[in-house]
Amino acid sequence: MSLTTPASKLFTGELPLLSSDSYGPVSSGEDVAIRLKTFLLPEEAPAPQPGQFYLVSPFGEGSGVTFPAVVVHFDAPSRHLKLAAYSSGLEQEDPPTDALFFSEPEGFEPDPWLAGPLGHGIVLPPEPMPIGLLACGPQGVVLDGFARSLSEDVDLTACWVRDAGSDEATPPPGHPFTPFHSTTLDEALEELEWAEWIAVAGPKAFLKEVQQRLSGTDQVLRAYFGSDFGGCGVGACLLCPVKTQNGYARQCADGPVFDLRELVFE
Amino acid sequence: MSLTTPASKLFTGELPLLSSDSYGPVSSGEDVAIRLKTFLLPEEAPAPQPGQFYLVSPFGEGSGVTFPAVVVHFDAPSRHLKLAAYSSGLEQEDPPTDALFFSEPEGFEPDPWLAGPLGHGIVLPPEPMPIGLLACGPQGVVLDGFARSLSEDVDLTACWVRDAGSDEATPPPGHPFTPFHSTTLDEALEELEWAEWIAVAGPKAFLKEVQQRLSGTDQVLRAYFGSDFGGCGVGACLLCPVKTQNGYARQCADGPVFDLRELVFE
Amino acid sequence: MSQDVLQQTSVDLAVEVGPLKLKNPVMTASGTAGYGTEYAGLYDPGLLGAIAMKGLTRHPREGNRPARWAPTPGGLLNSVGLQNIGVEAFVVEKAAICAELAEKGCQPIINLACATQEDFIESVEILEEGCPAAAAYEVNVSCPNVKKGGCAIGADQNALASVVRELRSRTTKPLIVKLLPLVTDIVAMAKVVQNEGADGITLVNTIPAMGIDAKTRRPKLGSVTGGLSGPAIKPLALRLVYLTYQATKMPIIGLGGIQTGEDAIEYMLAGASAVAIGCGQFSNPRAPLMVLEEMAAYCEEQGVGSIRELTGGLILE
Amino acid sequence: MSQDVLQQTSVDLAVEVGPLKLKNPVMTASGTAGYGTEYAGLYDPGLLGAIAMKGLTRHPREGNRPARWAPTPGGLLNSVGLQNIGVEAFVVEKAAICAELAEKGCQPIINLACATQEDFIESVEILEEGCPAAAAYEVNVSCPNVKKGGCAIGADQNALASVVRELRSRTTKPLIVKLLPLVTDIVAMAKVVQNEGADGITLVNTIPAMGIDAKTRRPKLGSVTGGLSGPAIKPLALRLVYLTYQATKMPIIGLGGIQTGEDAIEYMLAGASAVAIGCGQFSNPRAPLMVLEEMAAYCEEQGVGSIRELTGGLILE
Ligand SMILES: Cc1cc2nc3c(=O)[nH]c(=O)nc-3n(C[C@H](O)[C@H](O)[C@H](O)COP(=O)(O)OP(=O)(O)OC[C@H]3O[C@@H](n4cnc5c(N)ncnc54)[C@H](O)[C@@H]3O)c2cc1C
Ligand SMILES: Cc1cc2nc3c(=O)[nH]c(=O)nc-3n(C[C@H](O)[C@H](O)[C@H](O)COP(=O)(O)OP(=O)(O)OC[C@H]3O[C@@H](n4cnc5c(N)ncnc54)[C@H](O)[C@@H]3O)c2cc1C
Ligand SMILES: Cc1cc2nc3c(=O)[nH]c(=O)nc-3n(C[C@H](O)[C@H](O)[C@H](O)COP(=O)(O)O)c2cc1C
Ligand SMILES: Cc1cc2nc3c(=O)[nH]c(=O)nc-3n(C[C@H](O)[C@H](O)[C@H](O)COP(=O)(O)O)c2cc1C
Ligand code: FES
Ligand code: FES
Repeated sequence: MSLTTPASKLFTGELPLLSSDSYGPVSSGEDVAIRLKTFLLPEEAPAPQPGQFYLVSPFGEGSGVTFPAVVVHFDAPSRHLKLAAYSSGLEQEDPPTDALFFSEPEGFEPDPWLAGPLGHGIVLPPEPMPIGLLACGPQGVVLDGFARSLSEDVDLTACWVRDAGSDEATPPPGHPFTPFHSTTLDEALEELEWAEWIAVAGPKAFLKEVQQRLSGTDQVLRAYFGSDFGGCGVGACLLCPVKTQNGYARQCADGPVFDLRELVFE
Repeated sequence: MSLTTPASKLFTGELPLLSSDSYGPVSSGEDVAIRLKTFLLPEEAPAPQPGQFYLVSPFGEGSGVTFPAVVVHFDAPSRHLKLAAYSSGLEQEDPPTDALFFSEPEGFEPDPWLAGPLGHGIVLPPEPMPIGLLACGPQGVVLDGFARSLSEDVDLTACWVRDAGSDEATPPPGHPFTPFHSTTLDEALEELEWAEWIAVAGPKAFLKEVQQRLSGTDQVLRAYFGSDFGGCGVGACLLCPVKTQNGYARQCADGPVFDLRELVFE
Repeated sequence: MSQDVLQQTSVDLAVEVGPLKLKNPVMTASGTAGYGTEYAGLYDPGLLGAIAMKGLTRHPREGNRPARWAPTPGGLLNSVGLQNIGVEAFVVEKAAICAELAEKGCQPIINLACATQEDFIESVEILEEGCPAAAAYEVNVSCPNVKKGGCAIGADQNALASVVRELRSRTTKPLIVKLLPLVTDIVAMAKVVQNEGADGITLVNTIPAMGIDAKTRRPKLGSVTGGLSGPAIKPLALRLVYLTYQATKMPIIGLGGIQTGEDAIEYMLAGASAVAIGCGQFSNPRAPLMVLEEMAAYCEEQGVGSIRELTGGLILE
Repeated sequence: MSQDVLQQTSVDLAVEVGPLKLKNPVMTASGTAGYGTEYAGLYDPGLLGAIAMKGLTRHPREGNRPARWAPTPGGLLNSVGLQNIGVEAFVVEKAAICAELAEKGCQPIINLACATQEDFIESVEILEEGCPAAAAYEVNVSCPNVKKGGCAIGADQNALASVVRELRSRTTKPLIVKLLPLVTDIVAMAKVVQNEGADGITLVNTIPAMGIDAKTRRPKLGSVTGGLSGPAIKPLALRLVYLTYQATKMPIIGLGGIQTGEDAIEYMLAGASAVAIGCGQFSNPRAPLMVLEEMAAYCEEQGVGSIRELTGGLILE
């Protein structure tokens, strides 16, 4: 570790927002939509990979409201960076400015600020192998975003699991590939038995459940763990702990993608 | 004093803003304009007099940003209430939300909230007599507002005194009556020698100066004292003291208009 | 409107601060609602559970020189310096207000902020005689805005014990002590007053603080230092209420930065039996009523039949 | 850019915290800038006057269970619980960073947050040997986020005196004590460490506090209580710096809620010789540099030739 980390390793700045798109809801029972935003990334910033994460604030630098958004696509020649995040609480009259959110109250002019890329993103295994995606609830957006970045010849099954709080789950519409399953966790795990590598995203209780059910398999399990996120975003403050078998790791610098088998749920 | 104070004595609520007008600057060397705003006052609110004050917040009830604005006109049949206040710091990039201001940054949608009328306003003497108005700096807006409410046959001279920080003072343009003088304090006091009743508004140092210079006359001197204003606006918190010969009085409930001769400047 | 909401609610809003019974848990904080009538033009203060009067001293006080306030991030800095009319004028001019409030079922609480034990004793004697309608005394040993007095007593366990003991022997009315928040061990101070027979505790007063204007290089307050109130201090106050309740189970009036029903509920969960609204009234003069309505709505939503159940209801696993 | 501004300014930015010489008055606060390199991808930390490392203990600590933070009005509530690698791993893994920072003229300050006097002594002995580049020790007796230790020493004049005395006899490096802010008499505590030969004082650490979620009725932090930082506490911290400076004239590192150059200037006027930025970095990771630039600009505007002149420059009439 040395002070000579290249200045381009991290990037932070107010970025022009080129376009914004949204679809959803992605799961019933909640007022959640997926937002896709395209920014113009300056020359000095490093080229991010799909599945990596940026810390995003819709309120500009210094607002204190940030959360990680997944890279869906980066077009190197034009330097267009497309990120995905979800919006919840859109219907609230008084959006919670002290909470992490990415909604757009009426008349709101976003002032996007990005920092990143963060530590580890979702990275496909080096060898081609059968890939599974297992998403639940709004946080599944990261897998949807990731899936949109994959070429169609990747050997992949994606399952969108019903939100615990509702009877039915809606998969993201207009998904660019099939097969895509909206199902229960039991069905999903059956569906994914053939996969050797699975990326999982969902609330803590969901991750825990998946970890337990798959404890007997030797599938590689990559989990997006992104709750209680806050603080510095660069690994300096230890406000974003995630418990692992080796003690607390940092979501921002050591994650937000971890080996699901190493996570400890208390 | 009893709990049975009629509920209509004070009024507070979010009021529809009907129209907004402004002119200025009123004094050079500062970026100050006068704002005239017309609100629709509900039936249950008491009819205010010109020269009385309302507590105004451009940010809605509960914002904590309030200041007194003078009643310029109240049209009883239509219940149109016109208030005047000044705007300073309009050019600041980052308007001071923790300060009292009434400016409108670009794109700002005011959410007007009024409470009042406050304790004592500027009230003409019961008998007709020669009236003088002596204004200095942005706070002189209260006299300008008051003057606009007077009928033209009031026997009146108004003097707008140069701001200490600049060489020249600009009187409010398009003033509805004459004579109106832009001058130095010496000249103004000479001009106002004939007046038996004088209303004065300006910064503390100015009020103090006027008090000293006129200590030998027997003119009635009514002073608008409205600095360090904050707190409850109803006389409950004692955060708005003004020193008088009888101890501290409350700007909001005992003022904001006082007998200038009774004020003590430390 | 508020009156309707409160009459229609199925929630039992009555609470007890030790022997002091309140028809609902919301009061105004001393020093922010004058002598009880100042907001009467806006709503009927008789609707509240209690009104704490402006802090009184044995003799009238002029208060501190301006500026007496400055805004801070999330808070308000003030230094009124206990400007008040003194207990003697109070019994002449304001005892009738206390009686009128009491008749409406709103408990008038007398906040006493004397500088010495003798002053405390004499003041209570005058009030016992001259203001029979007073429902309780709030013994304020924590005003940060006077050169000597209150704070000195509030920081000294012996002096504090002695004041409470003397007052206890002179009144049967509820004695509630408003403790100094800037102490390392709040529980020790609470136990001192509990042992001397105090009926309850008020937490918190404003917390000693100051503001500086970088441009003029001068203090923002005329008295240089002052006290901080408002949402900025709520996290500090909640902890003091929580620790004191856990250790003593004494009845507590919780306050500091309450602006919404949820804020108030947080204080009750931490251990408060009642709550007070201070500077929250400055941005919304009807805040006490709004908070009360929101508390009732919270109870309805959460199926809480009696609001008393919330006291100390924080879930620790 | 920042580098340019700082090279071009005519203001002499050098300051002294007692024997500790800083090329400029801005440092990062312990616990908010890791072990000195975490922000290196964003700017060169060598530009700052000093970096205070994450609080170290004799042995590694896992830290508190999540949630470790919650936003509050104007502030941030945290309870990291001193998660750190321990002094032994520090000298192996991080001593080189200290040397590299020192070479750039940025003083590496070691924050020690031990639970006992023995741990403090052993830790300093290990660091004296293993981290010669350390510029000073910041003795943290005020961490609110551990069950025992720090705070207990910080609240007890004898324990505090004893720790400072023992460390003083074991190092010639500057000893700076980060005092407990939640005390009634900060001056008394400052005098204790002054008498034992401490070179300076840091004010303030986070202030003990808590958050409650009304809906779930649970504490917001995994450890129930935590510490409050950010703009909300600036008025409290300024007063402590002011009182301590007036009474002791000790060198002070001032912090708490600094986000702008003006905030920092306020601390210097109150009596601070240097300032630190803590959670201000979370919303603006380049805040330390920005604050430094704004301080230089303030001095230029106000005709201040050397920034040192501002210390204690509050005008009281
Ligand atoms: C990294 C990160 C990114 C964020 N991004 C955004 C964003 O883009 N937009 C935004 O608005 N907010 C965002 N947030 C804020 C977010 O709303 C909450 O902080 C976060 O969802 C809480 O996570 P949790 O794991 O504690 O959720 P939990 O409290 O565990 O649960 C959240 C949801 O999962 C469901 N659930 C729980 N258990 C199960 C189960 N067993 N099976 C199925 N469903 C279950 C619940 O019904 C609930 O809907 C983000 C937060 C973080 C930490
Ligand atoms: C009641 C009230 C109403 C307010 N209304 C508004 C509003 O509508 N809009 C808004 O933006 N802000 C408003 N404010 C905020 C306002 O900008 C300041 O708080 C207030 O002007 C400071 O008053 P002061 O008497 O202390 O001024 P001072 O600091 O004494 O002086 C203010 C001005 O007067 C000049 N001056 C000083 N001495 C003299 C002298 N001897 N001769 C001539 N000129 C002199 C100074 O150059 C300066 O321009 C209001 C504040 C209050 C208290
Ligand atoms: C302007 C003002 C005056 C106050 N005067 C008194 C007082 O006389 N006696 C007292 O015990 N507390 C006094 N306080 C403290 C309040 O009663 C309350 O404890 C404190 O403000 C915290 O509550 P808040 O954050 O809701 O304002 C005063 C507070 C303010 C803001
Ligand atoms: C996340 C976090 C971790 C901290 N860790 C430490 C620590 O290890 N040692 C210490 O002395 N202070 C620690 N502090 C306190 C800060 O150094 C600083 O004193 C406090 O946060 C006030 O400054 P601020 O308002 O600028 O954040 C920590 C503060 C935060 C927010
Ligand atoms: S947010 Fe600071 S370490 Fe992760
Ligand atoms: S503002 Fe409260 S008494 Fe005037």
